[in-house]
Amino acid sequence: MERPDRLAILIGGSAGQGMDSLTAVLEKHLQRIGYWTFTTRDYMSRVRGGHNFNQTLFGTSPLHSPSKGSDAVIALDAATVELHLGDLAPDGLLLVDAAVALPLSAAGDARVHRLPLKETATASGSPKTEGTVALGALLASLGLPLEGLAPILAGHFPPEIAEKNVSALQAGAALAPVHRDAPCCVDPKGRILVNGNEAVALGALAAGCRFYSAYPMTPSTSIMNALAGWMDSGRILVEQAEDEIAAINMAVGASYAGVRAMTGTSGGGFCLMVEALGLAGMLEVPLVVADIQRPGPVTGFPTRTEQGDLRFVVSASHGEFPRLVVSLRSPADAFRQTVRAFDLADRFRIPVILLGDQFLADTTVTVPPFDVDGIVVDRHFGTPDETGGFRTYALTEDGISPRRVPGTPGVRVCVDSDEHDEYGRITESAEDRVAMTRKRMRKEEGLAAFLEEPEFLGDPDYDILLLCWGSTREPVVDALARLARQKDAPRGPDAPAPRYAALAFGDVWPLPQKELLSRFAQAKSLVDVEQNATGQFAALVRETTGLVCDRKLLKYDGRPLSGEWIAERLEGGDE
Amino acid sequence: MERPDRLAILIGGSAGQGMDSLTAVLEKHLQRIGYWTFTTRDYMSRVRGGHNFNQTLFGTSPLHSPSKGSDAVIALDAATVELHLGDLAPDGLLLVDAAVALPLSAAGDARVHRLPLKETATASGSPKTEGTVALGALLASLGLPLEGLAPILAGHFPPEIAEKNVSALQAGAALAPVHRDAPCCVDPKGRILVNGNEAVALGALAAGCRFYSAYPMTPSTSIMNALAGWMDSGRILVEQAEDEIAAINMAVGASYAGVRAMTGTSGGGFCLMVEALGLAGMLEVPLVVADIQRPGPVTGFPTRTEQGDLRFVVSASHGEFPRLVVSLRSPADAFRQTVRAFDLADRFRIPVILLGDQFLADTTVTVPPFDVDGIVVDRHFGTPDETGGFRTYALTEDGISPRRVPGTPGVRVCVDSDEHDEYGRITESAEDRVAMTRKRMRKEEGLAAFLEEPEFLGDPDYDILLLCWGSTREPVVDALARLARQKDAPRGPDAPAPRYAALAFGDVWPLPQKELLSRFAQAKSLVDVEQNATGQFAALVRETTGLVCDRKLLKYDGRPLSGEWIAERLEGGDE
Amino acid sequence: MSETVNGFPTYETAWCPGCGDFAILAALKETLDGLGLAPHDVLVVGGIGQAAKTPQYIGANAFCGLHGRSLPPAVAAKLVNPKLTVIVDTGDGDSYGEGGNHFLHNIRRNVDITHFVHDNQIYGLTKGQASPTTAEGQVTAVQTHGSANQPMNPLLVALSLGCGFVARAYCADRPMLTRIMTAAIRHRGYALVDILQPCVSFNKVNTFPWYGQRVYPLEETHDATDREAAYRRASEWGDRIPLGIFYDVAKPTYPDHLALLRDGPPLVDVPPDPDALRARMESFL
Amino acid sequence: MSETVNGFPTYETAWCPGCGDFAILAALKETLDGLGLAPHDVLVVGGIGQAAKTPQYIGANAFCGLHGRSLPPAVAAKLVNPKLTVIVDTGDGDSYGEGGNHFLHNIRRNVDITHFVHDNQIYGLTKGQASPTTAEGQVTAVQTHGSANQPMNPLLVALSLGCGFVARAYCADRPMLTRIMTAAIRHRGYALVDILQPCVSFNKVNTFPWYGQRVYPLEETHDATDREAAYRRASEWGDRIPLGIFYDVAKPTYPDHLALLRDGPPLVDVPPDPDALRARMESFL
Ligand SMILES: Cc1ncc(C[n+]2csc(CCOP(=O)(O)OP(=O)(O)O)c2C)c(N)n1
Ligand SMILES: Cc1ncc(C[n+]2csc(CCOP(=O)(O)OP(=O)(O)O)c2C)c(N)n1
Ligand code: SF4
Ligand code: SF4
Ligand SMILES: [Mg+2]
Ligand SMILES: [Mg+2]
Repeated sequence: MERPDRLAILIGGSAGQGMDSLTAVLEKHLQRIGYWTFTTRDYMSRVRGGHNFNQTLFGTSPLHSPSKGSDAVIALDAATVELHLGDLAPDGLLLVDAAVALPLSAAGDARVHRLPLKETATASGSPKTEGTVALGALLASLGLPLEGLAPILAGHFPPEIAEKNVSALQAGAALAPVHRDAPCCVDPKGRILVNGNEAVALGALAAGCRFYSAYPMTPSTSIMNALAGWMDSGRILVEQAEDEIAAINMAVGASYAGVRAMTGTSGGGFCLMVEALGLAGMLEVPLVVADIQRPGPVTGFPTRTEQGDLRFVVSASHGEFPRLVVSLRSPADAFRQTVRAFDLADRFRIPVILLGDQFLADTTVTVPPFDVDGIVVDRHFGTPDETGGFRTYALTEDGISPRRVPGTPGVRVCVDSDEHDEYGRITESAEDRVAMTRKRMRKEEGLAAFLEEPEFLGDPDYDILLLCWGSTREPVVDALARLARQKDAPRGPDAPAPRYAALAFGDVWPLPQKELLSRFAQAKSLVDVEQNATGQFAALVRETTGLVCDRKLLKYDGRPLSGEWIAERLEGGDE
Repeated sequence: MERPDRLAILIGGSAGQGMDSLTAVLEKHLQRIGYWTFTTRDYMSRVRGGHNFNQTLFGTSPLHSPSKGSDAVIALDAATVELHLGDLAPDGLLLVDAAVALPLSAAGDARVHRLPLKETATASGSPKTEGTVALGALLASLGLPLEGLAPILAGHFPPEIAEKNVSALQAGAALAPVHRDAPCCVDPKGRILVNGNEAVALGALAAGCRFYSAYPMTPSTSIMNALAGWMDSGRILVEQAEDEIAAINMAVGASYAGVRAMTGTSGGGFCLMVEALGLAGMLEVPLVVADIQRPGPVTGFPTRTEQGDLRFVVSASHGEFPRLVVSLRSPADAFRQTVRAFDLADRFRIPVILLGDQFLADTTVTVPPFDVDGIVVDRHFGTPDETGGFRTYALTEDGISPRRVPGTPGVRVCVDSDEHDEYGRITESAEDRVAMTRKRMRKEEGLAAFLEEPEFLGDPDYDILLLCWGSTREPVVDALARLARQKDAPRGPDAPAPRYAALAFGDVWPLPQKELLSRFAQAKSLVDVEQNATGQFAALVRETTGLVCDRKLLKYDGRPLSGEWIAERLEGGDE
Repeated sequence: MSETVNGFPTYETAWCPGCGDFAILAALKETLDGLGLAPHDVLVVGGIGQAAKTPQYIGANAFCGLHGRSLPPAVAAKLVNPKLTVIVDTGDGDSYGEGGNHFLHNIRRNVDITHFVHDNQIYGLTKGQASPTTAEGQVTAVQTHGSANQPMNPLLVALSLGCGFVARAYCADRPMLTRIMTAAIRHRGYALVDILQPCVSFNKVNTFPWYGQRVYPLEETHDATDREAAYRRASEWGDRIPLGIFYDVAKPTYPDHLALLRDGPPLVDVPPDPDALRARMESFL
Repeated sequence: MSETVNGFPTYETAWCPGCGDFAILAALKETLDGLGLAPHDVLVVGGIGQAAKTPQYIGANAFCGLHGRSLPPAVAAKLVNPKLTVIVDTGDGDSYGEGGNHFLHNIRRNVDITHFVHDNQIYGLTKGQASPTTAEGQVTAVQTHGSANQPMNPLLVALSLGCGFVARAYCADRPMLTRIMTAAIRHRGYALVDILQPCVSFNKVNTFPWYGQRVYPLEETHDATDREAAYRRASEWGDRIPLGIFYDVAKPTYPDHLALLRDGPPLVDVPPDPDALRARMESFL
């Protein structure tokens, strides 16, 4: 039998059973021995109990999307058997402790292997290593090496416990109930294992961000956690604010005072930041804000995924000012876009919003290391004219006034949220108002030259063009690959296989239109794919280009999109 | 000489000089003796000093829009002479105290009358009655009666001061420098004098609103002031909250607890309310929120006017839920729409946003009294089904779940901002999520039947169709009248006079499309008229209907639109 | 899962085994039962957090709004529907962090509601960041160098604002907790009970043994009408942590200032009044 | 209108003639001159309100942000650019009303900034509604039945949160005001000066004569290191209102807790460090 390209391992149980460590160990090992991996996390908004699961895909080429089915399951409780046996591959295996009472559905299923996990764990020194025993059994069943796991375990646990886990692993391997082939290994060198929020944090560091203020909010908190761990080594002050209002106003203050500054939150916190987003717009203080979306309205599903904030963030705050909204498509994209966000915020003295989501935030993937050598940190301070540092809002042709750092001798940096004149002084003059509004809005013209067109994906001979944005790009890549394979499958003569392509947008506001308008010409049909209930991106497309999507594939149950789901609906019609 | 249809009186000075009382007395008098009046207020964001002015138009038919020029000016300081003499009619008159040093431009101008105002005032008992002396002189110059003024003055001042003002008035009349004709009087009976915010307050009262919580913010504060004055007589609790977040969360709590509740603010405060707007959407608690717009971003022009919040409020808050956004077109409309807002909020269990602006808020006009007899207050509590009061979110066909009041025996009203099941209990199920999202969004279908199409104004044989919304309706009415008159003016044979009509939108979100699409068919050209810099309404029109405005008339200097301004630009091309 | 309204039933909670929240929930139910309140007469309000899920686990009316915003809707509900016994039951982050401004100003407002704070000195639901009461120097995933802020003593803040009822309880002392809860609900006006509650998952400093070694009841002789004494005793925090009712003095409440609320029927019962409206309209003639 | 940076010049203000704000502005300029600070070394931060316009009238760096949000940007600016002398100068509504939560938590943070509050016990710019310090029962256009809330005593709140410098001044006593301002700026850490300031347009209760009859300086013997004494004396409010520095004790400030700020160069001077970045990236290998 040929070796598979990829396999999917699901680890399920209730919160507090150590699944996250187990998954982290597994994926790190798979990455290090040379696989591409892709791990999604499905967890509830609670600390203990409930049902959580992680799915790790690994294979010989880059992976983009979760899979509905799994090839192997480690079930740490009966609920996992009940919920995930149905999606286990016909030749799959499920490992569960012999003491767990199986649901009826599992009776007589040859794929279910009841092993003395807890007993073996206890014998290895601690009943808490049950999962590690199962991991040993699984890796052995797949013919994967155990070497290299000891240092990984040592990185996750205190020495004594790590040791017990190493024993548990060995003991587990001895229990391996079957043998299955794993994908071939590829060159193990040089790839990193990272999730979307870590990529944002790395991007902030790369851009020389020196101040990050935030208030904890799932699923954005891991950006703050990552940066907090790098305070000294990265020279970045991470401050937990008393609320999101303080968080963003602090970031504005720090930026005004001369450093690159950022804040991050999720939709509910973003709501509280809206006024100060306008403040950055009016004061023309550069600012980067990450909104890591989760399903709303309000509290919604705190630990799940959605792309429901798009329309809100593109027009958030009263009045009018230029802003850039960039959606993040993958960890690599998240890194690059974060660096770019700081550059453009400085260059145009505008707020830049990064739109991520829980799917991107929590999904860890292996990727080539981010390119850090090409990064140039230019603060774009410009050259103040002969009036020295007083004309904070000098009326320039491109609308960008040279910025100065307070504390500089001979300089006064006066900023005011009231309408102001070139010196930052309060004005009530109609002429000043018109001049300042035009100056601010003029920056959009310059910004247009820096917009990035969407990424074109798929078959250049497409008939059907998908539109997607942000993290939906990854499942769409997977869907296109599936559809391309299905294209060659036999069909009736009346149904020539349609060919698919996609535009994956990173910049969503202002919306870059060139590529869209030119690619549209060839499309027989335009299909919107997004994770919300109303098709928010399709509305922006219509507003700015007049193009109407013929069909919308919308998912809003809080669970991530997959290539399978998209492909099925495209081929099979609506639900 | 024929009597004029209308005259414009401007009273100018610095803050604290009593112009507002003077204007209030003047317009009340004009209203009571039978004129239609229209008074705009131009004031700075300060308590004393600066330059403020009020313009009162009065005439024999309803008035809709300020006028650039004035027929009479009372100048309480030199700045008023300097700034407003240029726009005085050729046969106009300007009254100023003899002691004021006139600017050069006024030298030898026969329209300028230097009177011993202060001297006469002092002789009448108080130098502070200077403005009243001028008023007496002006009224006498226009041949208008002084009878009826005494009770009006008595309503504005304590008895002793009122008396001095009455003397001042008489003494002023004796100074009348000229004689001009005023418009003919019409039937004085039965009209009220009201501004937009008072109309909103009256509407809230008419709807049986029992709770209004707000934080002071210009230009919304006068709603709170009006309601606070009616606490006992109107049985409405008016509470000044510690901030806007508290204000809206209090209103949500009061509504949940069973009464009609409302909050009001301007853009900056609205920013802080965004999260709880989503709360009302998610909890399905009826709520009315007034956003009385002023120029942004952020503090902007605190006392001036703009329509810059439209795009923001239609998509404010993360995630998706139905809402209704109604813009207010005139005081009469504001009254009716406020009553309607409470009804629809209750009927659909949704938040309704009323969009006003400073122009509407502060402009007082005479109008027929609002019709209060037809108002039916129906709380739409519905009939809970056999599960009693437990299924707060029963999944019904129209998405509307019967609502109950907490405190009712046998009832439990459980609401939660997390995604919830029919009982209001937290859920993490994908099925519940989809069902609840669809239930909420389904309410939009029912709401569609209650949307009001825009008002059609102007020539049914139009070639050019204007689109406007909110308070811009009034200047557009005026512009259409002007354009209709100009149509008959002689032109070259190559330039047949275009005919104009307009659609004035009240409901702006969801956008009613029927009338727009049918009226569009006849239009040779579509012109957007709004008070912002980017044409926000035009963008919504394109998003929802695909229609593109051929031209946009945008004003964003903080000053109100006028019929003159619109007509000039339509006839004369762009600035 | 039960849907009866008798006996304030609970359906499955989302809390960690061993968490102090369970004891507070149990005490609250005992208190409500003890006061003879029917479930429909009670409204329990929470924000968002682990503690803030409590209203979900009581058979009464429940309002779980926004993180930090439990007080405003609670107070408004009480003002318009005064027959309800309104209890805010939520976390320390919710009450003193995100909700700090409402805490300040609702003490000043003095509406007759009761505020129970599950003070675990940590943000539980978001996995263990410092809350306003977290000890200086305590290390967390965000405060990697130890919390740099001085912890807030909520009792002192409440006293400094003239709060009429200020108490501290400990979840593991159920009888005292129930007694204090009962007194707090009975107090006419805003009443604060800060309840020490170990978070077994994220707060490894303020554990059951940590509290157990420190807490002790205020002496019977403590004069709960002496504000200075209250302030002095509430300042004690360290090796010895006093529990009990530090201050309990009746003061005029918000509705006492307004004839509308003081003398009229509850606003929720007031029907529309077209005559009053007509009178208002006429004032514009 | 002058654009020189010498002598902290003023251009025309938007205040009412006779307003107490003028004296505070003058005292602030005198203080800054007296401290020998160059205008570019000073950052004056305000929110929105009448008092909050003060930064506009000083020749130094000025940041007028949002209503209620003066403290967060001020504190952040100081943390990243510590050479700046950072002064928050704004109103009572701004500081204690809309901004109440930042007031609470920035006392806890204890960053080395100075907070001058123009306490006119009213919302001036919005034409006279009750502020958090408005007297109970005072009638305004909104509080038509008299303010129903107990006024906040900001000094007590600050003391209850462990504030290191707490003072009250009166704008009409210029020498004392200047002396207190100077001490407050010199204090290392967050310092609060609540400045009594008559609003001649909207507060007809707390007028110049009203204050004049009541204020008196704290005795020389007052021990500003005794927190209990500070609390007791700061509670006095009525016929007699003491002025002066109630409490002044140095404590560790926020940067003292973090090596990054304590030992390193100011963050505003730190250049990008590609090697550190590479090291972080490698930790993901
Ligand atoms: C506006 C907003 N910001 C942040 C959050 C995320 N959040 C949820 S609960 C919580 C803290 C909870 O701490 P606490 O109130 O002490 O409750 P505990 O979980 O400790 O019982 C936070 C920060 C949110 N839901 N909404
Ligand atoms: C978010 C927001 N809410 C409300 C306002 C309106 N507002 C401006 S100043 C002010 C109150 C000012 O009072 P205070 O801070 O005491 O200053 P004062 O004018 O008395 O000096 C208010 C409510 C605003 N600008 N922004
Ligand atoms: S996280 Fe802490 S507070 Fe929350 S339930 Fe678990 S132990 Fe209790
Ligand atoms: S309104 Fe009051 S505080 Fe403001 S400038 Fe006038 S007197 Fe001063
Ligand atoms: Mg907590
Ligand atoms: Mg004030």
